[in-house]
Amino acid sequence: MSEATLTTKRPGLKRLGRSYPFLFSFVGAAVIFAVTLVVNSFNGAGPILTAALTFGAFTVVVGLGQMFVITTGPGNIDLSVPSTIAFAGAVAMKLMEGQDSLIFLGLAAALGVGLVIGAFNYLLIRALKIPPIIATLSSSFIIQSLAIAYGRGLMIKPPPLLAEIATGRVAGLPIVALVALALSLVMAVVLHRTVYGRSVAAIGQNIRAAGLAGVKVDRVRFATYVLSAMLAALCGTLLAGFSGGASLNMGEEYLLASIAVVVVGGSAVAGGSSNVSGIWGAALFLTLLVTMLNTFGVGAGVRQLLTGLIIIAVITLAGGRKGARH
Amino acid sequence: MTASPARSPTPLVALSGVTKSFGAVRALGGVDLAIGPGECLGLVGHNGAGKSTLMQILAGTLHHDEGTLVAGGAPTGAFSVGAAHDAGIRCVFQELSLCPNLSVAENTRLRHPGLKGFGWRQPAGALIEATLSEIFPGHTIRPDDLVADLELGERQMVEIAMNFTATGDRPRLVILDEPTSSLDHSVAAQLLAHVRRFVAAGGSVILISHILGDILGTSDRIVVMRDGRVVAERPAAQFDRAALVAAMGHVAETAPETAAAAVAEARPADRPIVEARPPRQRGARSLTLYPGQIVGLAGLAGHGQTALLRLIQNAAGSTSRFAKVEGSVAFVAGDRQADGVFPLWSIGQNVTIRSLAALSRFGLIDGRRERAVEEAARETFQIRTPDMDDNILTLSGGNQQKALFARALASDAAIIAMDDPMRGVDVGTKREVYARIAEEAEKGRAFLWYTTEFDELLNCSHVYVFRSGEIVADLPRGELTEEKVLQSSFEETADA
Amino acid sequence: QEASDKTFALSNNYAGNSWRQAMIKSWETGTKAAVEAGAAKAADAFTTGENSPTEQAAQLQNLILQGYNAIVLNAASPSALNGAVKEACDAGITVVSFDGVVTEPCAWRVAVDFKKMGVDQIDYLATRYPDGGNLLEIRGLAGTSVDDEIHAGLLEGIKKHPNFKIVREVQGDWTQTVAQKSVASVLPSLPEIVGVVTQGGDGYGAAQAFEAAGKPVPTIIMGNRQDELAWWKEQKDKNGYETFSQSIAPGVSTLAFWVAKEILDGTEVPKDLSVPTLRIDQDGLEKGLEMTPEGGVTNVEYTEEQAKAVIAGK
Amino acid sequence: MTRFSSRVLRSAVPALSFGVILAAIFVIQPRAMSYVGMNLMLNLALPIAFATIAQLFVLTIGDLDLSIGGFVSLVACIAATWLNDTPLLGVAALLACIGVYALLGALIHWRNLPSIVVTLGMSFVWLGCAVLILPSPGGSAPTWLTAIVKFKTPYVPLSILGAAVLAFVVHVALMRSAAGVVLRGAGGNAQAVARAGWSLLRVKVTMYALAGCFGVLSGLVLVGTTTSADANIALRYTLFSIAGAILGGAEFTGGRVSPIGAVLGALTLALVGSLLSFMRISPDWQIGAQGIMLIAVLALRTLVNRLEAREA
Ligand SMILES: Nc1ncnc2c1ncn2[C@@H]1O[C@H](COP(=O)(O)OP(=O)(O)OP(=O)(O)O)[C@@H](O)[C@H]1O
Ligand SMILES: Nc1ncnc2c1ncn2[C@@H]1O[C@H](COP(=O)(O)OP(=O)(O)OP(=O)(O)O)[C@@H](O)[C@H]1O
Ligand SMILES: [Mg+2]
Ligand SMILES: [Mg+2]
Repeated sequence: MSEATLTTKRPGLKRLGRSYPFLFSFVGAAVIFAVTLVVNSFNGAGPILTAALTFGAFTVVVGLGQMFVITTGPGNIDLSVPSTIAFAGAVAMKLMEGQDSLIFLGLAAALGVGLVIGAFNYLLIRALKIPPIIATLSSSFIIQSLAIAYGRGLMIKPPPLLAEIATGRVAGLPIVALVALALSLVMAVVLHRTVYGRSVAAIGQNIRAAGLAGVKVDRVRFATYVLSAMLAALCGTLLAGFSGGASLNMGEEYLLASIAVVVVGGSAVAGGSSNVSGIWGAALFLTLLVTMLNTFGVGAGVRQLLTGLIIIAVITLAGGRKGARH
Repeated sequence: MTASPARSPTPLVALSGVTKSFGAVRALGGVDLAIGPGECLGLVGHNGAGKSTLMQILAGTLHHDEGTLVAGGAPTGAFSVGAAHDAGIRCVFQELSLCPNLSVAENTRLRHPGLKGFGWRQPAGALIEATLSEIFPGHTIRPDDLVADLELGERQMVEIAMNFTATGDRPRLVILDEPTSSLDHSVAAQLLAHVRRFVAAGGSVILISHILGDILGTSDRIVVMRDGRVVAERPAAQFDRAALVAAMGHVAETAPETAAAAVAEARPADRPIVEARPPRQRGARSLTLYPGQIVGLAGLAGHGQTALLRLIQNAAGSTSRFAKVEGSVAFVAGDRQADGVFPLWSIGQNVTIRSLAALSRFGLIDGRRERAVEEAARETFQIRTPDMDDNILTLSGGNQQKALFARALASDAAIIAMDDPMRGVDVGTKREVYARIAEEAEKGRAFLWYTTEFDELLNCSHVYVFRSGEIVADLPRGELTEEKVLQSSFEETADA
Repeated sequence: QEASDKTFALSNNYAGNSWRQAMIKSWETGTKAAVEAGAAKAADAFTTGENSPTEQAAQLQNLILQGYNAIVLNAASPSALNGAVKEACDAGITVVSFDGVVTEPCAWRVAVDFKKMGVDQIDYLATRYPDGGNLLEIRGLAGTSVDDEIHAGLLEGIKKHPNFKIVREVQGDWTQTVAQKSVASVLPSLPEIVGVVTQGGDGYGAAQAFEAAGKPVPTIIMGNRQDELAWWKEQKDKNGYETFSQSIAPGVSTLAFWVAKEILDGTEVPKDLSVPTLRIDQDGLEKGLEMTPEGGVTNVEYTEEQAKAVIAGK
Repeated sequence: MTRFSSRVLRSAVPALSFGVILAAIFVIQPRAMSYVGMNLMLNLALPIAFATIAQLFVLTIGDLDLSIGGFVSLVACIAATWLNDTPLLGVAALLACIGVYALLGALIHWRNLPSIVVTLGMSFVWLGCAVLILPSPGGSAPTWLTAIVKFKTPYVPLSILGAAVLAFVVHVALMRSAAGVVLRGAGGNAQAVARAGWSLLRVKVTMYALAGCFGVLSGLVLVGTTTSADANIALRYTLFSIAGAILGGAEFTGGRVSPIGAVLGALTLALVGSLLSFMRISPDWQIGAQGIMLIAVLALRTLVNRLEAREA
């Protein structure tokens, strides 16, 4: 509370958490993985990890976009992620017509859809001054309607090559995980080493000061919402390839998941400070948690209860981080 | 030279051997200080000398590491906010502590737990209104104004008034940590007059300021701090400006006229780089700025100077109806909490944010060059910190301000817009910054300098006086006098 | 035509999957013909976005206010809408619920025996694996009655055939991607299993998970989605894969419409009607696949005559 | 002068949007302009209004509650089972729930945790408990509860009276009372409140406990209206409550909230649903129309703010 929390040199666990806020999500993931293995009498470590990497990868892709949005400050959140996933996935599948030769066309169209959605979101936020949470919620409704009218929920098969990529492996590692990893590396560089990344963090701490310090506030926020929507669109395409076609509800679970990986991963909820590694830690943590609870074979009620308690336990152990105090 | 203890046999508060460290930084290295009833103690020292830290200990918001603190006659082990309050100690902190979402009356209630029960609003409003009128006659603040809607100076006035109001228990010692840094001259004078009245009535005041005239004219006794220690303590009459400056550890002052003389002659190139009209301007008057020129914006606080600076900043690189700006603009904030500081970042990151594009290679920020800029900033502005990687908020107020200066000057901007930027900067640094500005102007940079201190206007080659959002006077350096500025600031029909 | 001045409203609670989309589409095509034929004055469809009982209850109240003569209802919850349904009945509106039926006594129910859907799965597996074996169960949305009933049916079936055992129960949320993820996550820890029992629509995801893990695919009970049937056909042609598929036809909305019309016409209709599920067996696979639109669900639309037959209990 | 009038205008915006939508409804569906009509349109908005107020308490101190929907569901399940069958156990369980909320406040303060993550976790916990208590939908609300909620007040429907009383009481407590000042102040500048000698821990605990209380009230009113429960009954309340509070003029930081605005915001959301259903849009576009309507309502707010800016 007092200025004392700002001192940099303090010992122990807390200091570790402060300098590496993402550490705890990895520790949590590791502990859960270990417990699962013990329950499983040390069988299937490889397959469990592979599955976690595969499903974690999709969350990472949307989580990266959500991270940039959340970093731009309190109240900034993109709730249109699920419907963007569904709509972009549908557009991609329809344009690809199941033919390998049309994969690029479909992917480009999906990304284009993401671009338009992101631009529309920011238009609402900027021109109509609608708070981002409601702006993106409203646009998610509109996109959902578009997806319904466009695809009627019909599952169109992905081109075999796309399906192969989405489900395939290289050197034992899922290709989607490698794609997500490459993307994460790029995004980490963007976040920490580019003017854009710094600008995002500056806006998140003090939008007014950012403007006065020469940050192109509008351009950066616009780019951030577009980035988030385009990553959701990419996720939608990969997911459709992975699960045999785009369905209307395939994005649903990514609303909470995309937010959860960001905040559990140690990015500041109030904006201004974030990290990419935490997203991986949190994504693995959350997918391994599902694995562990499914392995326990407990009922739905207990499963939900434990999920919640474990999330709270991890964040409590990780402890508070310095908040934005003006 | 440690002087005699306070005149009164039983001091209100007495500290001895008080130390305080923040990690590796030793903010206070054994301070002895006592203040008795009915005196005004002036406290001066360079930025980061430890003044605010000491005051926070007195107010109970920080705990000292070693030493003893005696309040109200009895030594207190753990001194808390409540204990300080019970001892009659009130503190106007350097960084204001008002709740912007509450009204003036509501903020008063927050400070005075006694204001409660049904119909508390009326007495709370009346109370703060009365104190405001007593200290600042002629103010226009109303109890149900939201603090967020007030100007910085008005907020400062509210904060000050709130600490002089009494419910149940009277304030006995009021600490004023740089209260005048964002007040107009006339308002500051009202405050200082009130301080004298308060002291005459038996109250005590600790006054911290970098405006040495205020200290010399108001205090009974002056304590000088340097690097976390008290280095001089004498009755005010035994100090003069030069002695104070010397005691603070700065080199003796050259006459201010010299610096001004250097800029007396502006060298207008053929084309101005800024032409701006305040949106509310009537008539044909407008502001022009040429490369290498230092232009001052004067007038009472909140009369449109900041708004024009922001307008010019926004007009850079885009089109605006009101301003034509050629070249990029860097802004030095005066209200550093609201407009300047990025609280989660290190000092270094705060400095380099304005220059990142220039520090990038192939789209990536070059870490080595960034570090070089940070270190250069620390050198030139003598930012007091062990490590530029420390959080910006670990800096003292004045040092934060220096970091903001460094941010603007390190950038490649052709125009520097300064929003009363010397708030809380110590005399020594001020002088160095003036020199830097003159030097940069020499090299062709143009400065727009809004200031509430008349002396600073002497550094400008041209001064525009603002009133109610309009430029009402337009004074070349040669015609600049304090009377003219004051007259234009107040007179209703200066050019009618 | 007696009912030609009557207005009908469809109240639907979820629009996010192909089954619901087909259901709304069937309603629209089925009732459009009826309106053109003068059998009804209007038949409007209303849907909410998310599966939320409170939103649907509010929707029902708005429909009451608009003065529809009959409300045909696919309910988000068998009980949480009872307050609103009662209000509709009190306002003299005929309420017919289908698929997701409501327990409020004043409403009619065109119900599917979900419990039987559970029992049938085990019965079928018992014919395939007389010696029994381990099963994996994919559950639906927790806390809903359909999930609960199918699960109860499975347990009953196992009581009948005690040599079967559900060794793992995973959450599928009736969402293919979720089911796929859940199945994939337990595969490494799964003992040998003979069958996967489902709630419909998750079969393809489960098959994908097994294939991705490089494990032999057990007998997965399918749910009439085209992708499931197509996969099954492919496997059947390749290695003679055998299973069966069952689900409610989305066109049951038209059945409920005709039932509502019969009630408005003054026919005595019992409160509880039951419709059989649409079942596709090994022999009928090709025909079933033909009936199913690309990427959609196997569907049939019902006629007035079929409705009369159901009412008569035939 | 202008400072004051602009504030009044700003706070009138939620009432204005409410009025505009209501007028549109009356034009399209005159039948709505009646006791019965208003009751049908708004009685399910009352529990949302309570949940919105619960959310508002948390928003006031700059936090966000992602668990309120799950919590209201749990309360509804408890009310339809234990409170009905064994009232003592039911009351104890509800009190315990409020206690847990208060503890959350303490935990968040003590460890300086981001509220979003903690309440995200709690949303699973509440839902898990609800599923455990009521694995399959059912139960029935205590008759006394149904009787209260369905009570036919003269002239003005209970839902409107209830909303008005709710708005008034919370407005007085949070915006006018001396204690409310401290609570809101903590959202504006926590450090200032601490420096003035108030305990931030107590502020947090109070606000979370209040959120719990109003969450319980929301669940009770809800189950009184629906007469029976379902573990998933109120999951959407999380979004609704945030949207309602924002429509009502609340902001995510700085303790800027308006209880009257929040209640109006919740009612406006309900009216948007009614208006849409009266407009008979093709089912494909019904969901999208909801989004467009929300945008329109908020655009109205921007328009008023623009006008206000021009005045000033
Ligand atoms: N939605 C937004 N998108 C982009 N930039 C914004 C947005 N909102 C605010 N800003 C930036 O932040 C700055 C401060 O915003 P704020 O709303 O505090 O301005 P204001 O209150 O009108 O200013 P003042 O206090 O000087 O009257 C604006 O000048 C603008 O540059
Ligand atoms: N929370 C903190 N963490 C680390 N260092 C701190 C902290 N607060 C103050 N310091 C350091 O303590 C020293 C004294 O700071 P203080 O604010 O007391 O100076 P000051 O005399 O008030 O200066 P100014 O005139 O600039 O206001 C400075 O070096 C500052 O960097
Ligand atoms: Mg200081
Ligand atoms: Mg402002």
